[in-house]
Amino acid sequence: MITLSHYIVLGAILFCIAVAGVFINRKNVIVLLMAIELMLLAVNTNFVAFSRFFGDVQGQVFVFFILTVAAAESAIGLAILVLLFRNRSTINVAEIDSMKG
Amino acid sequence: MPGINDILILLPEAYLTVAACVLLVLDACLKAGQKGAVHWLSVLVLLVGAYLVVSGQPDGSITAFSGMFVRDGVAEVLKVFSLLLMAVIFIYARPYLKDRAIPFGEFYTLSIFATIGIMFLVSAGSLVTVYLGLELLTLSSYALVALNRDSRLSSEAAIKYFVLGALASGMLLYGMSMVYGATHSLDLHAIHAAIVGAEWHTLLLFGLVFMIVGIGFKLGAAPFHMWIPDVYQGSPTAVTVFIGSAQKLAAFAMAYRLLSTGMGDIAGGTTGLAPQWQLMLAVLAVLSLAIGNLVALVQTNLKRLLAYSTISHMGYLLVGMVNAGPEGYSASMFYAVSYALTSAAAFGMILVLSRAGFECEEIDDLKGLNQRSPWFAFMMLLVMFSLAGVPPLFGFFGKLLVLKAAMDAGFLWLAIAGAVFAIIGLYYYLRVVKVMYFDQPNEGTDVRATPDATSRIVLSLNAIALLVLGFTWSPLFAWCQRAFGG
Amino acid sequence: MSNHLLSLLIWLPIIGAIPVLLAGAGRPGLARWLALLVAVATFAASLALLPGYDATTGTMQLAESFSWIPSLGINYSLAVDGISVALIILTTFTQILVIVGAWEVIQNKPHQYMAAMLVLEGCMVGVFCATDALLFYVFFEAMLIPMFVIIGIWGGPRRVYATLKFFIYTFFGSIFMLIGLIYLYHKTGGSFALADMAKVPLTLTEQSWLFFAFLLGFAIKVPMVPVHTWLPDAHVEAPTGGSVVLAAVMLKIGGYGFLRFSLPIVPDASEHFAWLIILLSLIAVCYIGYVALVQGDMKKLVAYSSIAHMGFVTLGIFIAFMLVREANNPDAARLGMQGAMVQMISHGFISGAMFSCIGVLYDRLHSRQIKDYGGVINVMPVFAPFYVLFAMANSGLPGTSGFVGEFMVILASFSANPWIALFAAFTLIIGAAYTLWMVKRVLWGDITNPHVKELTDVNGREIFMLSAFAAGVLVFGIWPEPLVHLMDASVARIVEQLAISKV
Amino acid sequence: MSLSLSILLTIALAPLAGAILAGFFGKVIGRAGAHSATILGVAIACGLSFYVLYQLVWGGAANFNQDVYTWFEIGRFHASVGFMVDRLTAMMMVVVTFVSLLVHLYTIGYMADDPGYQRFFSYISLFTFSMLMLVMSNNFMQLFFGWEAVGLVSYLLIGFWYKRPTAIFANLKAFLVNRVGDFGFLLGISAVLYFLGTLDYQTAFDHAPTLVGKTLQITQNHAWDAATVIGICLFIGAMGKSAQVPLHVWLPDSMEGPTPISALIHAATMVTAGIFMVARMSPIFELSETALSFILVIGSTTAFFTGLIGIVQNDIKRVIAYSTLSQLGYMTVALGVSAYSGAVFHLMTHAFFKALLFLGAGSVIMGMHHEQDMRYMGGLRKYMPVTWITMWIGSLALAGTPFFSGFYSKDAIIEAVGESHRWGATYAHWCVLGGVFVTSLYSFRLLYMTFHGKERFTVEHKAHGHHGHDAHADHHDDAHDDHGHGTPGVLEHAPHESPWVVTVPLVLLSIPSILVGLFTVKPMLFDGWFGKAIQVKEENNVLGELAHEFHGAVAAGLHGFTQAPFWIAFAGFAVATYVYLFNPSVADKAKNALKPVYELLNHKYWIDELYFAVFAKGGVKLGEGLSKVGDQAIIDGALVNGSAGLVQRIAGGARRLQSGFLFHYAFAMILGLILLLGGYWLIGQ
Repeated sequence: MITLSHYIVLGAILFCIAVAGVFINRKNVIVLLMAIELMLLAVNTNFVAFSRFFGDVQGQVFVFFILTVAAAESAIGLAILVLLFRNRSTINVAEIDSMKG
Repeated sequence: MPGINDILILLPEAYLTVAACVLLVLDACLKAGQKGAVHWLSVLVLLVGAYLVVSGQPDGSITAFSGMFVRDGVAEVLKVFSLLLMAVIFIYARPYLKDRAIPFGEFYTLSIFATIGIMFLVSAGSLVTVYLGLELLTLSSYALVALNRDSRLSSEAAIKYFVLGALASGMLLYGMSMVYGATHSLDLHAIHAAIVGAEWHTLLLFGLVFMIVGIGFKLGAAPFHMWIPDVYQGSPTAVTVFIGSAQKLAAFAMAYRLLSTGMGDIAGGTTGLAPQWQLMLAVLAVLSLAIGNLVALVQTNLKRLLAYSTISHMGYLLVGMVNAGPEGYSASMFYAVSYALTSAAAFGMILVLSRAGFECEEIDDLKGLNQRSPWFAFMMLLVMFSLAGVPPLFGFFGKLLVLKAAMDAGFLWLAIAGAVFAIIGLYYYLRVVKVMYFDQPNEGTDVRATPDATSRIVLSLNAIALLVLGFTWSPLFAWCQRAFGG
Repeated sequence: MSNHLLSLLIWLPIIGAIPVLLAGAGRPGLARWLALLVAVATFAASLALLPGYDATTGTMQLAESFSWIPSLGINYSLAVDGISVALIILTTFTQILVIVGAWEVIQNKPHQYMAAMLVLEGCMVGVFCATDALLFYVFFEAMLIPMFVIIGIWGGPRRVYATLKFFIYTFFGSIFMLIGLIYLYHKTGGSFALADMAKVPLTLTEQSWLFFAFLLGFAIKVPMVPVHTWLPDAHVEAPTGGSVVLAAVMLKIGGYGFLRFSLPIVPDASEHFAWLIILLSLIAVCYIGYVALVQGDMKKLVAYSSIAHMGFVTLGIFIAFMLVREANNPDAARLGMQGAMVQMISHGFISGAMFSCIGVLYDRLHSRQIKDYGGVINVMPVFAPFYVLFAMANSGLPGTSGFVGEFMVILASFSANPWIALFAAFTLIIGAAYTLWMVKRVLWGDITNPHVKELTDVNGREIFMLSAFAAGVLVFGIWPEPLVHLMDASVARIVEQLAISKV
Repeated sequence: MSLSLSILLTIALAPLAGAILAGFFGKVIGRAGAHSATILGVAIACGLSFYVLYQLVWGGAANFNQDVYTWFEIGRFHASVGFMVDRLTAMMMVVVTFVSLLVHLYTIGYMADDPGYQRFFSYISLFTFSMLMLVMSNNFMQLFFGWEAVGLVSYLLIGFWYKRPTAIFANLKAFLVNRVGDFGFLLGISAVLYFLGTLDYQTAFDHAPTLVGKTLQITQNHAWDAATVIGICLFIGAMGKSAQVPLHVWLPDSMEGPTPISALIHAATMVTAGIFMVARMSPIFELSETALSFILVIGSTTAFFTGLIGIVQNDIKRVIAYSTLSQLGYMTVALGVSAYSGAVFHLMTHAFFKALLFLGAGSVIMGMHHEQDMRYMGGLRKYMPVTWITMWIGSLALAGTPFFSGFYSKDAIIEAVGESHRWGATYAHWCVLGGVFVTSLYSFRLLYMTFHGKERFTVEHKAHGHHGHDAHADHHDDAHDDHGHGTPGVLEHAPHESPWVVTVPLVLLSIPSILVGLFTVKPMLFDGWFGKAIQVKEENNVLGELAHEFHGAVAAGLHGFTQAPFWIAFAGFAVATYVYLFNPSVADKAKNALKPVYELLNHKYWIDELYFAVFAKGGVKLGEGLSKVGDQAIIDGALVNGSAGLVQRIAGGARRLQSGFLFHYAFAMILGLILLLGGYWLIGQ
């Protein structure tokens, strides 16, 4: 029998993976974008799970919004990525440090 | 069932959305020579928007779309000021954009969309509205930061801003999901009610923490401040001024809505989680004051310097928030407004002093400004002393109020920390004045104000306002107090 | 008009600064004359205080007040008592001489210099008549800005270090005072009015904290040992006018602050820590005296002597507690405090005059080093007598105003404790030593430095300036009664308040 | 008929007016104008002073005591400027103005060609004013004013020739040493105010008896008698002004000033202010045996040991200076045995003959073209007879020859000491007796070395001839050094008698030097002439004792020949005559025989060296130490700039956190998140 807590834990695990992906990865910006997507998915899992178990629809509505925004977000993200590559011909995270201090 | 009067309630937003689209199309149709018109149009659009906000303002607060959209005093104040600020910013930006051939249309439309985001954020009545407003704002900002297509710094700033911003909003959402899980509701008032009733709830507190991370990021409070210096420095100054001023109003609104409306405040015994978030904000405040003021000491780039000063100022804003009562909110809002005005002038100065092929970004570029153009040196002097919080300038009274608010809530140690860091902060503001007044001009560069008359006049007015408001801030503060029913 | 006299005194110079500024670098002559006009007008207006103020009662008078920030109960409220009147007139008087003194000396952007001076004047007058703590604080801080600029632009080689040190030092002191004021604001239930603050009861612990908050603010301004080190640097680097205002008026604000804040608001803590202040004051007299002795830079020497003389001000103020509460000798307390007040005024004249004299020399030889001079009297026979007179006044010669205050304070402190009087009286020796040794090395003797030969004697403008100072020094030295009478009733009131405990 | 305020004001202000005229308008009114203005002023003062004295003594006028104006009024404390004139005051006024007048006259000749002519007249008139304010005062505040004012003028006059390093060293020294005295004096005044609650003489004296039994807690377990504290503190002031050991060091150096000043200020008037003050305060001093013993010991020490130094001096002015010190010692001794009127009496006689001696010396110096060293004089009597005679008169008076004024005053003092049983009286008695020998020794030594014996100078007529004493015009840079001209003992012109403006004062002064004692000794010493001005307790009244065996001045004079002091003085005379007139070689033999003693005296007991090393050098060292360590190192270095530097370093470190790497930024956010979670977790538990 799968209880709410299973979903919560799943969400938590996904979230942690995503976060880890953001600060452990030092190679490629695209991985960051994926990590962010994953994070949003973790959130969605939570919302869906909650709204399912409370029998309350608001959560699922919110999920739709999140999905939409996520799409726009990754669009912009990729656009910036392209720009970045054009200007510096690299998308290696470890090389993007011309501003510091 | 949403009806026509729901639309009427958010008339300003609706109007702006339409106007933005129109401008977008118009810009596409106009020939290169005529694009100047877009500038004036968009300024006009914003002013009309501000008028709509004030004119349609109900006394007390009304909601639309079953409480998702709130229109109250807080929303009014913040909207009016963000719209006016945007208008000012547009005027500052014009010569800058012209000189660098940055496309007008995109800048104006994106900025206006961002403004709409701010407006939704400030009148958010539910977690959904908060999130949507926030994203509308941030997504536009990402694009704006990257607007200067051929600049390495600009794109680096954009990617940093984007990744961290996304991370932050992810955390915010995660927090929201937990709050939703704990309270079964997305409506802030409902959440509030639920919390006040509820007993100790781990999920809720996790949610609170995650949301505070989101808020902290938006404010740029340490340790969620890392993006600020790089983004301020990297993005085109015309955009920096927007991020540095108007967005702070939005950030304050977000904090207020989520924490006070949502998580409960001290006023009227409905404490809720107030004690918890008070303490967390206090910690963030001290960290921000420390990091901001200390690192600013060793900056040589003016934009970075102002970035760190922003961090410290957000610290002061939080010092006020810690009060967790109407008095504190009004103080913080007053502070946010005063800071937004001041930093608009500060960045405006950089814009006005820069020109094609010369970014007046390094502090040393200001050397001997008093010999070159005494007037603007004096204006900058006003700005710096206002930032430093030296009376009789506007900035001082903001500090006074937040410190007072913190002491009301019994956070004397916080007030003292604020005082101590004010002393440290003083030094780098004075350094700028010193460079302008006491140093001899560099031989190579000669700093001249842009010929563009409008921006010169508006900048002067903006700076002088800091002095005048120092004596006449009473009505403004009263307005802030009214907004919180004080 | 008369009921807005104080506002006039504050805003006339500040508003007057605008046309001066607008006169622009192009028309320095116009700027100078405008500035002089404004300064003289302000002085004339300040004289109207004398008939307007009734010295017999010593109450706060000529009050004007309107609600500034109604929602916070902050008022723009002004009033003066005898002490304020004396200090205000000192301020306006000094300002004229400063502007005259800067006349053709300041060549770089004279309009900005004059404007800054006028703004400074307005702020200082504001401090002396504010009866609302926040208003006081605003003026108290605002005056730093023009002074910062004055030292920074027209100062000497190390001006940047000096002016930053000056600003941050002072700001450091006052910010804690602000915290204290906010705390009191709550205690009074939402009022910054000094009168209310004086009424509110406070425990000794609260008072002690507040006392040190105030102490930090005012001790730095006075300045007292050990927070005095900004003063020599500021003085040395500041232009002559800056030094004159700094020494003649700004330092007094510290002493004035003690009277307006520490004494009435935290009397018990003040009594409790009076020994500390007295100790520091005596250290100022002796320790600083020796430090002054070995200074090679005339301005530094006079700066240190200012610290030593201000020691008498703090001594006279805080000796009162021992006299009122322990020796139960209120008249002696009045004597001591009156001495402190007279000392403030007279030090205004004397230090102003000394710095003007040094300025006169500096304008000619562009050196403040004592060793560069010697035998000046041979070439400046008109200047020399002034210099000797002010030096004598500085070493407290009877017949000059410098004697009166110290005399009173020493008399009073003997009644409190002979040892205090003993150390205080040491100034007779050390004060004469450092001042006259400087006179010996600068004025007397044969000319050794060839440049000294080229020195030209003082011109009419300088003679006017120095004579005005000399008049002040002599008149109050020979007949202090008018000055004493002007302040006596007010001092008496303060002393009466001291007797009343707040715990 | 009583005294009117207007008269007294005129007396005080006339010299001031003269001073102002000569000082500020010297250029306008010229030399003649300057000296006529000042002399007129002083003459008026002098004439009126005589009138006042006449009124008080014969005119039966009541004592005058009235305020002129209020200086300050605070609560019950009140200070004012006013005059108190009784016989004591009147006598002082006469002495001051009379001597001052003669010195003014004398100056016309002495300073004839000095460029600072007007300035000089202005100074000495100003001095007269200050001195009058001092003696006429009716309260302590004004007394202190006059006290320091005369100090100021003395400072200005000692440094009159401001180009001479020695002069400007001497005037600084004089002022500072006096300040040490004033330091005590001011404390004394404070004590008076504390114990008696007033600064007014009359009130203070009326309440003086209340001092008895009052004490001052100096330390925890030690309380001092009030009268003693007041007395000693006030007397410290007198020690400064009247150059008593150990504060005597300034007076010999003050000889750097022009000779008229030495006569007026440093012999006749200012230095006696201390004596006058103590006499004036007799009602207070009478209350403290301790204080009086203190005075007695100090005075007798000064009287004898400073006199000794006079024997080995070769500078004619310095010999007289040391003699002045020693005579001041005598007066102090008199005060110490409560013979106040004796002190004041000696003060008066001394004023005349010492002024005479100084002016005479000045005349000699002029005649010798500013040669002051007696070793290059000798045999001058045929060049300058008037000076010679008058100097003899002065010296005889000084040595205490019967019937001369000095005899009466000094004899009275010696006998009074003999009568007294106060602690230290015996020591004092020996000192004063020894002093008599010393006095006559150096007096006659001076006379012989100067006027008698063979000439020890040569006259070479230089080509460039400026005539006579207009030497000081061109030479005034160096001409006033102790050895005026390049080679010592070589003059450009033969010595010559001084002009009448110089000799007339000498003659006028020699008259009272001879006669004044004869006529005034009885009333002043024994008939209570001073009335209430001087109050002596019955048991202390030594003069009262003497009065019994006093049978008129002439008798006393004759009696004097049979007394010890006369023979001691005669011994001194004999020794001097043998050594310095007949057998000068003995002097050098004695010098070598008594090498250590000679060195000791020649170096003035090394006191100057000691003071300079300890106070001057030591003070500067201390100051440097405090300045370097205290201000620069600790406060500024460590605290102020130290903390600033610390902040800077921290900032430098904090800046490194901003590494520029995305993942660090993200990591920071995560850390923040964890921090908050952990923080709240702790609160949760």
